[in-house]
Amino acid sequence: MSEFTRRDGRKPDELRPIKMKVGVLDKADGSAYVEQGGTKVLVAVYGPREVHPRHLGLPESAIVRCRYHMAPFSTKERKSPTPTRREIELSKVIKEALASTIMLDLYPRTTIDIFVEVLQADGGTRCAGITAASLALAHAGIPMIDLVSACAVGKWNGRIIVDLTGEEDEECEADMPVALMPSLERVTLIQLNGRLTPDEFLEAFNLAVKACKYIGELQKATLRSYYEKIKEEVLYEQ
Amino acid sequence: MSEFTRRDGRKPDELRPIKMKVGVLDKADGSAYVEQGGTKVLVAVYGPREVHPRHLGLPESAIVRCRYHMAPFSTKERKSPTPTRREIELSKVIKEALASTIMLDLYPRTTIDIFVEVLQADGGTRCAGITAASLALAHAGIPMIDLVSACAVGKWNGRIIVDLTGEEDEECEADMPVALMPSLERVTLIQLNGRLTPDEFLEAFNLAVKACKYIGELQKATLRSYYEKIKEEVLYEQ
Amino acid sequence: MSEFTRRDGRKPDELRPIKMKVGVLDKADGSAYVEQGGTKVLVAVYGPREVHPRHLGLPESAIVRCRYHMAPFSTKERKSPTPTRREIELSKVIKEALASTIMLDLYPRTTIDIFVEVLQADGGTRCAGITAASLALAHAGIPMIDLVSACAVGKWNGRIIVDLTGEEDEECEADMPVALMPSLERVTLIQLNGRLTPDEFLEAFNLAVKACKYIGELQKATLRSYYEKIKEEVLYEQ
Amino acid sequence: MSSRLVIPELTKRRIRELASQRRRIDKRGLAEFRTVFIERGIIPQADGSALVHIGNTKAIAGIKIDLGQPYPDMPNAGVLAVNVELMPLASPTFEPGPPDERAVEVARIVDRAIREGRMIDLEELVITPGREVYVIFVDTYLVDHDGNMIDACVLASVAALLDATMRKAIVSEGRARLIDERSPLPIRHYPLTATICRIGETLIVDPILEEEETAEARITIGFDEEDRICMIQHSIGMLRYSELYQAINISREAVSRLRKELCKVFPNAG
Amino acid sequence: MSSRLVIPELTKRRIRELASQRRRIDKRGLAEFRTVFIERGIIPQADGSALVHIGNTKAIAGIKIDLGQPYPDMPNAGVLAVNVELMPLASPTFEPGPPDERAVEVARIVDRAIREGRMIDLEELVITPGREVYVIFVDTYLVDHDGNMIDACVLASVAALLDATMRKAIVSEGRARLIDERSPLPIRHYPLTATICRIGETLIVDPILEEEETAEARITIGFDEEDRICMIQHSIGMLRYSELYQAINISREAVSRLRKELCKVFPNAG
Amino acid sequence: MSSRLVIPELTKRRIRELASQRRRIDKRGLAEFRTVFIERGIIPQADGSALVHIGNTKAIAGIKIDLGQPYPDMPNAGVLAVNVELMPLASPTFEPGPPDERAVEVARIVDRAIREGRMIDLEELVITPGREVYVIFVDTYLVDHDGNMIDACVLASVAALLDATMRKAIVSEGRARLIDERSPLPIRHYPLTATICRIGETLIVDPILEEEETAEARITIGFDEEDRICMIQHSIGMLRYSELYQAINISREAVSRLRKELCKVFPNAG
Repeated sequence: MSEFTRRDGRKPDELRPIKMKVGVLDKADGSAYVEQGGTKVLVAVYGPREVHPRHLGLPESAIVRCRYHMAPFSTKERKSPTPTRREIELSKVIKEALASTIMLDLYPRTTIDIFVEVLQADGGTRCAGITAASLALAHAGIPMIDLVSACAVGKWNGRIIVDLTGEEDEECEADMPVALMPSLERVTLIQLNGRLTPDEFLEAFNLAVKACKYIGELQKATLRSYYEKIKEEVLYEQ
Repeated sequence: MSEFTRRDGRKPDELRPIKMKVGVLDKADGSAYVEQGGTKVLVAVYGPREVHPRHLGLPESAIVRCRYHMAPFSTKERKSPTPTRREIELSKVIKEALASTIMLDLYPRTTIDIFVEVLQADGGTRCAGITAASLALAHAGIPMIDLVSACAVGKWNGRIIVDLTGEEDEECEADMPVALMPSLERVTLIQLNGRLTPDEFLEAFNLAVKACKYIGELQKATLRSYYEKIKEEVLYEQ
Repeated sequence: MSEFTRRDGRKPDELRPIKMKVGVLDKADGSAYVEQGGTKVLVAVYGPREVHPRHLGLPESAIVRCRYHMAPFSTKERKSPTPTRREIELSKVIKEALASTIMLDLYPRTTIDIFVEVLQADGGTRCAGITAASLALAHAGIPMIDLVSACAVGKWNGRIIVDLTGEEDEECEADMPVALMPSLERVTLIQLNGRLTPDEFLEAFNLAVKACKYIGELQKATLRSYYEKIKEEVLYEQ
Repeated sequence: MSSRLVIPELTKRRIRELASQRRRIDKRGLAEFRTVFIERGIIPQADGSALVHIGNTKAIAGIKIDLGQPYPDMPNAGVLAVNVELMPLASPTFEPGPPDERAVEVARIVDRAIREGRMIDLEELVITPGREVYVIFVDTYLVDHDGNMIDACVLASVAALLDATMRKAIVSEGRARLIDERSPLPIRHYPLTATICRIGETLIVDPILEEEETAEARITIGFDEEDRICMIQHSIGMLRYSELYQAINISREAVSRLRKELCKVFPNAG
Repeated sequence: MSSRLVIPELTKRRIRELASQRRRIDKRGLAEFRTVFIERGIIPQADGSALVHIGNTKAIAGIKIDLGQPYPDMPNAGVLAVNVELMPLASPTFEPGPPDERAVEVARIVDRAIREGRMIDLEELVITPGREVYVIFVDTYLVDHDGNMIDACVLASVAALLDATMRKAIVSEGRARLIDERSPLPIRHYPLTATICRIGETLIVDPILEEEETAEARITIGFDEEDRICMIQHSIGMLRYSELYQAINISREAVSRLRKELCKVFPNAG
Repeated sequence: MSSRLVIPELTKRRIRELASQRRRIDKRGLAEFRTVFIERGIIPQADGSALVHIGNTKAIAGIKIDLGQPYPDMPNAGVLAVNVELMPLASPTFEPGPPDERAVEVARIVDRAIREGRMIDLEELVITPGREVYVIFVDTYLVDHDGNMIDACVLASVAALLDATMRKAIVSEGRARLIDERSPLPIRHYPLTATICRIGETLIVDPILEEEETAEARITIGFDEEDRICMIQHSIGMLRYSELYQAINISREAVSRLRKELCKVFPNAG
């Protein structure tokens, strides 16, 4: 892998710098902000709260709703604020990727609303959105079986690489976003755009597992330091 | 009438070949498929079933809703799937043409939903839709005072003709879709686009009556053979 | 002020001819028609009536809803009938300008709906709409603390003027619609488009107060003669 | 969808009883229109306009004429665009928002009466074939709804078109612009409609709201000034064949009386 | 949003029990598709069309090919526009209106299978680079929904494209027009998909409606005729890593059996 | 329509009592803004951007500058397009979907403050008169709503415009294209607003959410750097004439203090 370099000088299995923060919004029940290279995503979680209209509620479990949305200024060309088919699809797959990790039967007849806002898009926005949304759910105190960590892998110039930039995404032969619960070894999202042989698929998936593990550690550290800071503040106030 | 010929060689009072089938869909409560020349229409009926939202229901009768829709590939130029004003109007007149024949007071607070999908349009789609919808209602076991049979008549090249093709429809001086209950001698739909003298109107209407009678016989034969086939299957299974 | 003349020959503080009528519609609970120069506005009021959907109702007061709408033929270029952002904003500010004058707590869980239709637009449509809507509310018998009278003022060619025409509105340096309850000396609407020094603002506001007082007198006279005519009719019938 | 008006059962019964005696609740003749009022030019800023009353039912139509492109499949014809709105002003059952199925039906009826009745010679409205034509916008607003909105909207639209003038187009460098010289539209025919309801076995013309809600069937029939049928819309319910024939005859007479009212304002219209 | 179908708890339990014994309620093998039926050319007026059944699930696809502009960022490629509608005919849970999130998801899957599977050589569809290209509209309608709508819609779309012909374009004076001479589309690959559900620890192919509603996870995997993976969509639930690997293998075999059915109608498709 | 927030009656009463003593629940002075934070350039990919906090209320604005056509009636002016969204992130009462009347009102206020306050010399943004101009998109997002969204959105929009640069346009063969050389926008004035609520007889600046819900009247007044009034929006309730005069004076002072904060980031803005 040593000779091969990517446009931004990274090695095939090298992630971009990642920044994570929770509790960034005042009014939301949970919130998080994730930066992965040039990709910047802000997530708010509201709920569990009453469903409107009521008939959408389920008698034995909460429902999860999700809106993935790109700000008009997030893309190279200005994006119209009206949701595209891509945004509608991603809202659905992000919802599904997270819903199966939440203990929904604890909150019958309620909704958990997840708002993923892409502030700047430079590849991997749905993955950064899932990573951030999982943090925001944790911050909202919603019981989950585990954190979800997500990262895209892909094939670019014949090589399997991790964490594609927007430019790599446009040029690549295949792009495969993956979301995992790393410690439970469960996939909660996998999509493939492009073509891979079964062997390439395995190589790519293993690379995604490695990346998600790393991201999962960052998520845990972020939550840990957030709660320690709060503990300090509480102690200080006392 | 002998010298006059139409583009497709038919006589003025000659219908195109007609094919009818009921029970073509598995999930619908009633369904039918009608081909009249190049016009192909698929109809499903759901109901009587609960109305949503509930306040639309009537305390003393069922309501009827209808969607007449043309598939994007049904027309010469691709048609946008968004309903046009023509489709909205035809949905309403088809609904009215059928509603007065259904015993609505048997099913208070429910809805009967009729979906008319035009798969290929070659003239007379609303009439084929009504003919098919009446079959589908019968197939769904919804009590009606009689079957409705429909056919367009018109004036083309100065002559009153029956069952216009799409091409004739574009060129004609007048186009008059008619829906009847032939044995009860009741009109349930009549529209006129174009100009007719009162005498021409009478001639055209009489031609429509004749055509609808014929179509009514086909409808009855179709239902009869459908139920006979079912009876055979039941007997066979026994 | 004597030398300065406006395009239509008016003096800076001169209003255009005003025509007012109430009870112009049969089905509405209250209605009024106001002409101010070339501006023609028709208003209907429905209510207090039940709110749909019900959850919009308030337990301790009526709600007010308003639609300000321009007819497609009301403007120089045909206007699409779809509401523009301007119409949405004006609907809101007209609603607010009137809501605070209505005794809403008398009618909990109901709505009062105000429909302002601009038939011809020649400047000052929102003000004529408020003037007419206040008349229509009175005609509907809805208790208010006072009538609202409205008129625009502005700065045109360096001078503060009253009741701008459409042409003056386009050319002016500032345009300031004002709605008042003249006898109670309360402002219920003020907006400014354009720039004014604080001194110019005071001059303009005082001019608006003067104009609104005059309009208020017209409103009262209109209502008075309407009810006298009704009284006469009643006596006549007896 | 808008809510429906509730007419007291008592009123309906009364209307039915009267109908069985060939009488009406407002004492009109069965084939009689209510008082018709037509005022032209009420929106001076529009290219044409009219306000009409049929009894308490009121409609306003405004015409705007612009330059535009022809439809690709009709390069040699001007464009006619009819829009009807059932204003929330007009009835407690009308709601703001995009036209519902009733408004769409009325718009399509007005459009067909004008278009299929050949009211305007659209071929006269071509400036450069396939490239530039006049576009006539007919915007018709029902502002007070006391029954028979179709005839009111057709009448208002026709009157506004008769009132309308269009600016002359000057073509220079292949592009047209409109100058202030004005001429009337190329009017060829004068379509009008009469709406008939069946209550029991009785047919009545120009139903008021209460009659409309009581009726079992409704049909609108249009005629031009030469008594040709130029539009039929059977909106609701069923009719015997004989009732249909009867409706044609009744509506023809009703339209010719309505035409007299139109001719008071537009003497050519008959 | 459309309402959800309610499957009796008893049926679900039965399906789960059977799955734990590696059996199915309709007695199929775990990796077996239902009976597949493919009819091409059912809409002669379209440029291509197909009706497919997978068991009781039915989809119709129609192709329309027009001239149009390329996307500004892809001046050297024709345009492919895929639209999927879950017709209200097909299920009591589908409602009229703009495509909901399920329909959008299926459309995006069909689009990706065709586009990323390189089914059509879009560069062959350019007439004048950056100016005029062929636009291929794929309109796919689910008309009867008994589970596994994704595979049915992909199969119908692919079959309709294989059935399609395009008219030749003649360029004169810089503008193209289409003449009546026809040729097939520039087809390069033949993507197909198989959808797998996990019920308990058992993976099954081509779920019927009741299985779909019982399943804990669902994934769709597409392959081209050279067994390259060309599309994955994990729609619902979670999978162990080992289950994911297993799903890849099962779906590959299922697709190659489905391909045999396609080849009966389109012999080149394998 | 979004649901309304319910503020406990107790809190409202407390706010009213304090107001009658000319005090506030968060101990601020009556004419005092909360802590203001301004960060420019937070979206490097945009042509300009800013994040602002006014207390807990947060807004992000991003600027995109493209080439486009001028409005037909303004051939000699660039185009300014302002869009404000009240993100569902920002409050439990905001819902996804097209901007509601509140969002539209704020967008129109931001637009008028910038346009009527002559912030940008739009005539400098013309490339080919009547044909090609710069189009400035201002997209402003309220992301956390703790009261006074108007001032936060105006401040964010103004800051993002001050942060923005535009690419140079090169015209060749009658068509412009943008190159990488950048220059600031032609800024002429620096409008800012202060929002005032009346609670009882007391006027307060920069209301928090609880104060806003308690207030009987609200008015927003904008000033440019020369203390000219450049925008007034009376949003709710009624004011005595004297209160209106007082509001003008209070807001002028509040704006000049807010301007000091803006000048810390953009030294020219005062």
